[in-house]
Amino acid sequence: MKKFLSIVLICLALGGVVFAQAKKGPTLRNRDPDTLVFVLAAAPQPLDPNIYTTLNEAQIMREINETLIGMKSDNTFYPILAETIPTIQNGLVSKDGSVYTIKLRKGVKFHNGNPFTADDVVFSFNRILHHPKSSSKSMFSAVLSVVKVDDYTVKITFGKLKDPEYATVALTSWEDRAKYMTASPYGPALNILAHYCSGIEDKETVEAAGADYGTKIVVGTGPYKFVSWPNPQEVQLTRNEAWWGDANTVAFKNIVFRAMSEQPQVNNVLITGEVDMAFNLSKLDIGNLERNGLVITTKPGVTIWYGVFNMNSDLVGQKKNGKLDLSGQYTEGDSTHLRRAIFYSINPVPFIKQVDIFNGYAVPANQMMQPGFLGYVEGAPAGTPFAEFNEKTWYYNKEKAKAEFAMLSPEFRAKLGPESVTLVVGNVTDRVKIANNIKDQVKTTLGFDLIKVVPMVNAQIIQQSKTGDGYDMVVTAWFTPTMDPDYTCIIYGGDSIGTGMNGALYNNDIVNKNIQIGRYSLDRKTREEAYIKVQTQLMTDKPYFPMVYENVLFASHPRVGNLDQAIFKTKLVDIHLLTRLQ
Amino acid sequence: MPALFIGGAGMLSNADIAFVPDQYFRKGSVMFRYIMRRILMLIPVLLGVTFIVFSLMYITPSDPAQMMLGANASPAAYKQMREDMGLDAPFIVQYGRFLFGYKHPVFGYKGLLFGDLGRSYVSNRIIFELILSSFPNTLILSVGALILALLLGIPIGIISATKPYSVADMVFTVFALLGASMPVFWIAMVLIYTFANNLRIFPAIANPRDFLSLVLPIITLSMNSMAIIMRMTRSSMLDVMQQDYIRTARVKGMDEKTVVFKHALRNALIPVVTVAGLQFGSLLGGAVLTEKIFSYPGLGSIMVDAIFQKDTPQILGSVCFVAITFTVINLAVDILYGFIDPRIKSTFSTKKKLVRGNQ
Amino acid sequence: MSNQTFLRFFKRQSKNISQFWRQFSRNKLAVASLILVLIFALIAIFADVLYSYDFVTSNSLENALLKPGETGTVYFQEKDIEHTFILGSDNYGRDILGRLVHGARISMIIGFVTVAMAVVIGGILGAIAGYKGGLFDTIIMRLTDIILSIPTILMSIAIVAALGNSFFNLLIAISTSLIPGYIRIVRASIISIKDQEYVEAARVIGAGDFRIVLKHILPNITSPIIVQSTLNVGSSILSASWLSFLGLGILPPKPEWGNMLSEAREFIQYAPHLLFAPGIAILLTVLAYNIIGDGLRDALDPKLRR
Amino acid sequence: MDKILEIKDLHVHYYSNRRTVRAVNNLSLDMQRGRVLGLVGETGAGKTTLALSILNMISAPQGKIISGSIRFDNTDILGMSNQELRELRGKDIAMIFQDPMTALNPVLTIGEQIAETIFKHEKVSKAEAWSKAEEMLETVGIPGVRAREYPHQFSGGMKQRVVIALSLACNPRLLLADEPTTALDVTIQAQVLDLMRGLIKTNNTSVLFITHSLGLVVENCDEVATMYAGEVVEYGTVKQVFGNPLHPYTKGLLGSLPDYSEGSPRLRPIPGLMPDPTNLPKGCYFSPRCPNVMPQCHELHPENSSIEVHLVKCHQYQENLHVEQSI
Repeated sequence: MKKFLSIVLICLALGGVVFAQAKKGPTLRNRDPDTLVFVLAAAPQPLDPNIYTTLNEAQIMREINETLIGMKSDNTFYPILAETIPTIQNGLVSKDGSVYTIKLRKGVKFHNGNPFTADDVVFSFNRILHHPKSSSKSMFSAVLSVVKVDDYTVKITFGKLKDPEYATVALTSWEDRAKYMTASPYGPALNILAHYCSGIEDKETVEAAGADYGTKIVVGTGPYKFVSWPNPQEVQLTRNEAWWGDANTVAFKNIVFRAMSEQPQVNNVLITGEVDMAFNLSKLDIGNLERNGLVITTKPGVTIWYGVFNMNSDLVGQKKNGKLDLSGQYTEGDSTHLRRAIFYSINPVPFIKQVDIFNGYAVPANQMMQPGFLGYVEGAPAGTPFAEFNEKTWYYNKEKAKAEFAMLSPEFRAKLGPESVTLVVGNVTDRVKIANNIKDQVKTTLGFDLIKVVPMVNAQIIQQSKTGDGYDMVVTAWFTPTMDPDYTCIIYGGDSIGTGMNGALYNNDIVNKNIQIGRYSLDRKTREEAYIKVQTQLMTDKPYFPMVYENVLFASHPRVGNLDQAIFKTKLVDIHLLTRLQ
Repeated sequence: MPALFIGGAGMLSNADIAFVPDQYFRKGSVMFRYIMRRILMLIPVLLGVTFIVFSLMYITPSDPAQMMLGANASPAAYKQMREDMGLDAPFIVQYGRFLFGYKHPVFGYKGLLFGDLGRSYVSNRIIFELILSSFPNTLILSVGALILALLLGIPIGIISATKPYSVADMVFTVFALLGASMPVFWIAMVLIYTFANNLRIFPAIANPRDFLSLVLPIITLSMNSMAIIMRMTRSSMLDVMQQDYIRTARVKGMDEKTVVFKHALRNALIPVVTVAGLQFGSLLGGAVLTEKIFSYPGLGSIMVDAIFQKDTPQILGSVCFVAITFTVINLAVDILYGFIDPRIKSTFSTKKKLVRGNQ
Repeated sequence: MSNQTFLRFFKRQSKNISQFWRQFSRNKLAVASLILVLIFALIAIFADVLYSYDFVTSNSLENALLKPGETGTVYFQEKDIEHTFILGSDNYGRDILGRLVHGARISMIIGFVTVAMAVVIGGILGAIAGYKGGLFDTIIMRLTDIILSIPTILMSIAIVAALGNSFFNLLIAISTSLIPGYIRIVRASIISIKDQEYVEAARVIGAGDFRIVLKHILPNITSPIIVQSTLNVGSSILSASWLSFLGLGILPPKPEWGNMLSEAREFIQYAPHLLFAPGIAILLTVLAYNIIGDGLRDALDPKLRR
Repeated sequence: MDKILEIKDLHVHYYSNRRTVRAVNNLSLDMQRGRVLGLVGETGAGKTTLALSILNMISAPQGKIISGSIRFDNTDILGMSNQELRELRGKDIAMIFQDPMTALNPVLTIGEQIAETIFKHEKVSKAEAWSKAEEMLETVGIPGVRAREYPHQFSGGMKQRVVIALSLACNPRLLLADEPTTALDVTIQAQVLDLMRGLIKTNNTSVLFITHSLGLVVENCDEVATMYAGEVVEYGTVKQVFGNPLHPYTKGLLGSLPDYSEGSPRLRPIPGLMPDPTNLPKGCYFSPRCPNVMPQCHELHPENSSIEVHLVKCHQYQENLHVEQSI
């Protein structure tokens, strides 16, 4: 019995140790103070900006490879490798708005000492557009040609397909582009030139390195240079003392990027001070991070969480005699009513508050466009479909939902069994949680368990979205790295049916026409009007339900400063802008 | 390794021994032939492994072509990419390419039979290079865990066996089994929370170059093996302590320490060696979760990522590598076994008795 | 005839049972574990009586993250109910105790079904390999080697990733890795027994294969299979939990201990009670099965019998 | 003659699951120095338990010596400390087990196993112990060079020779031979026994020779004791017991031996089985099987009756000590 008691005591003591709270802030124990440790959400792909595009390597590459034009955190452009921002006013953009003449900064050298010239620019754009592995082809598809004028001048011409039919042709060379495209002004031209994928690479090095470029050999002109990549989860950079900018303003001598996929673990290592900065935290316990002395930075982001109603679905779609019917004026059938019933049953505000989903770091979305972008409709102006929107309850309206549900024909109603509407969602915890919340809200509002949540691998969702088979609804998110509305329009443009991005198979001529206007015009006013028309039409047809705009959220070690300038809405950080406070 | 091997280990090991040929060690050449036979036997096994893994990967709904293209790729570009990657070919053609090679300027490789699977779809690194660079890290973790498991498991097993059903036995059994009864990630979380967050003794990120940071992952990983080794030691020890030669030793007037450590332990450890070998194999494959939690750069996390990303060449290469390692370790254990146990010849010539004896 | 053979088989077994029980009950820990498992089994069987399934799977966000013992108002089936959350509530305001109770059912199903599948498939394959020998044996044993050379975790991940995330696929994934163990046990026993004189004798007097298997081989393999199965029930429950950790297990809102634990891991600092309830449930169950398995092994192993 | 071993009123019980196995009951037995005492009885009569009790090796918690005394050369074995016992075992009292196949540790060389005993009990260096071990092997007819071999490299008879060498390595005063030849085939048996006899003679070792073979007793022993259900029911010289068996059980044992003399009746086995040691009958333990059973046999447990040095535990002789003379 004594033995037994002693065991119990040992257990209690162990338990005590587990919950012993030692309130210490993050330290720098065993760590080089000159090194900034930055957490990435997953192992980065090769550091080859022309080819790889995910956020993880983008964060690293933007410190190594510079773009011609940059965008500040307030969305204004500034020249990096270009000497000036080309505009029609300064004559560097042709009158028709299609040709951009870029004067390159002189005296810039790559990390290995090679000079930066127009050849490198032409080479880089060629890789973006024509390398078989390139993943940013579509983002840069409006580039018609990039031509070297002299060593320090290039001409970039934008354009569009001569005929939309040519969309089925894969353009694999400049010749193809010249053959199938015609010059045209391009609205987001500066945005894509400022996008990290157009980071300029050294032609000579890339050609010599072959397939090893990006993993073993990485060269750029930026403030940091590549040191080593000892394992897939860790990349080390060091300050480029020969940077054309002022290397003395770069506060941290070294950067270590570490991939960590376990979010609770990210919080742990932030608290212990093993890392300096992270965005893929567990949002749940931000309070605990703050109590432990970490600095939380949050700002509105460019991620929109939204739901999709499949227009091709018999239950919630918009079909007439078996064909899509979205010509602007459509007959309201049973599926229209059910779609609206579901729409009005949803209320994203609770999941914004919910600690394990957004935990308050998001705002309700009133439309399918991110705030601050051209064409974004502020608030809930009367006389528009946005008038129903309310910051507190979103578009949620129990009476309306029930009324729409009551309008269903008895035959249609009889067809609806429990869990008959399939809601497909990416196989990621957060998304499944949101989908389950929606299921629950519809059940509570309509008093009928209508929705079945089916988690799927993302690729499978994209595959099904190409044809619109096998699902009625999708919950997903969109992220606009170019900071231009045109890129958000991909998700509802008729021309992206078949790419899997337009999961609703929404194909409304008014919308399509205005997207085209916005895309191929340089005039702000024209573009803005076009995009407002797009949004108004979208919220009338309701093929989508915008849920929330997710904030960008960073936690950082108290020694890291100038966070507001350095952190972007795109979740990227200009690490060379950070300062050291301790 | 997760708990899947618990308990089975003892039985598996003996069944394993049973197919060792009778003439083991009788002549040097027999031994050599035996090793050659085991290596030859590896070939159908490896082919089977690749076939099963390839089939599983083939039906996995992920799409590397889509992933490579990024968002909003035009259908034309997508079709082009699938063609380039060879993903549009029928199943058997694709499998054949993995074995015998695929010709393409960007995605081509010589084939598994020629030791080249090209580059990973995701990381664009040469597959075997990545495996070879990350394998030592996993090895460090596994060897550390095995050593810890042996250091703790064997003494606890001995103590439990010398006093079976006593309070000490029960306490030790429960403590050892606790480790094997908790989900690995839970152990890891509690360890991190306690020792990294609150006590600040060990870091929460593991790094192969820093011994201190390896402590928590090694403890986490070794829990399960420790329980298995402890139980194997205990039951083997219990068995041995019943043997006549132990009584002989006592009758000779040997003190209890000599009886336990000289006479009993040496016999009891023979099956433990086999189990330790099997455990080592499973630790190598089983470091996956530990690596993931401690964001440790090992082969395990590469393999899991490869499965999720449908990085078929990477996963095929890695699994083959692990299978070969696993076989080599088992072979080494079998050979080692012969050196430890002088009876090996007679044991194998009466293999039926051995198998029956263990049921 | 077969009926009679069965009867005789069980008669003989029942004689052994009292002897076995005497041996087993010496291990107090194992007896305690057995009682615990039986209690959990009862809870699993009567889960619906204790808590309604709809209740434990419906969200009620206003009651989210209540501490153990707190009371809240739940809107359930069109009316408000006063409810005391004995073990608190999770991030969706669902009763943790209720979810544990229903989780017990799912965990038990996972444990037993995976093992049953593995025993049947492994047993049949092992019997064919051992009894028929020759080509059958070679093929089946190579298959076993193949499965054993793929790390268990990866095999399970790959199966779930390939077949999709469903309850049945989870069962397949877990039980695949258990099968080789049974093939080997059964095969080894059969090989060791089939040439024994008494089996030869039985064959000489014209006993059929079925009868031989039932009368001579089955009794010899039941003990190791029972031991192995008991241990595997625990390990299956664990496997399900780490598959949940990787996002491949049973998905919420279905209450399964593994996914409860996996979801709760974010709450270790914020609401530890979320983490401890399912953690301890898994721990106790798996521990109990392991101890029972060890106890069975000791009790069924004639070598250790005194 | 002086007694090397005196056992008085020994009770040994084993426990399993609330049941008590009464393995040795009220056993008294004396052994003379330099003599060979045969102990015969059926399997389960408690012979091996007795031998282990003499070494005080009944291990708790399963078994326990309840009462009685065992005096070896006038020292009380049961009162000895563990340390004293370890010095006694192997040196003063050695034991040979039934099965040579399992009595030797398979992972140690036989030389090691013998030398270890010598090193433990005699003040010699390891090298001396080793050479003495080789000598011992030579004595039992095994070349000394084979000391470096492992038990599995020897045949059964050779192993038993090794065991004998092992047990006689320290010149014990008392040797407990527990069915030393049962596991061997007949020709080997004879060789091993010859060897044992010779060694015992030269060393003047007293031997407790446990067997169930009456033939071996006649050949090898000076005295004989018959054991039944944990007690000695008859004791005397070989001549006395075999020439004139008194106890019905001994008679039965002798009767169950095949007799090849002409006109002898057929083999007569003793009917019935040994009583359950957890549930011994009241009165005489042999009463359920006894052909000459009397009413008091079921009630009273018989005491020793002595006819000179010929002891017997039977009511027949207690009633009338002279009855046997009339038989």
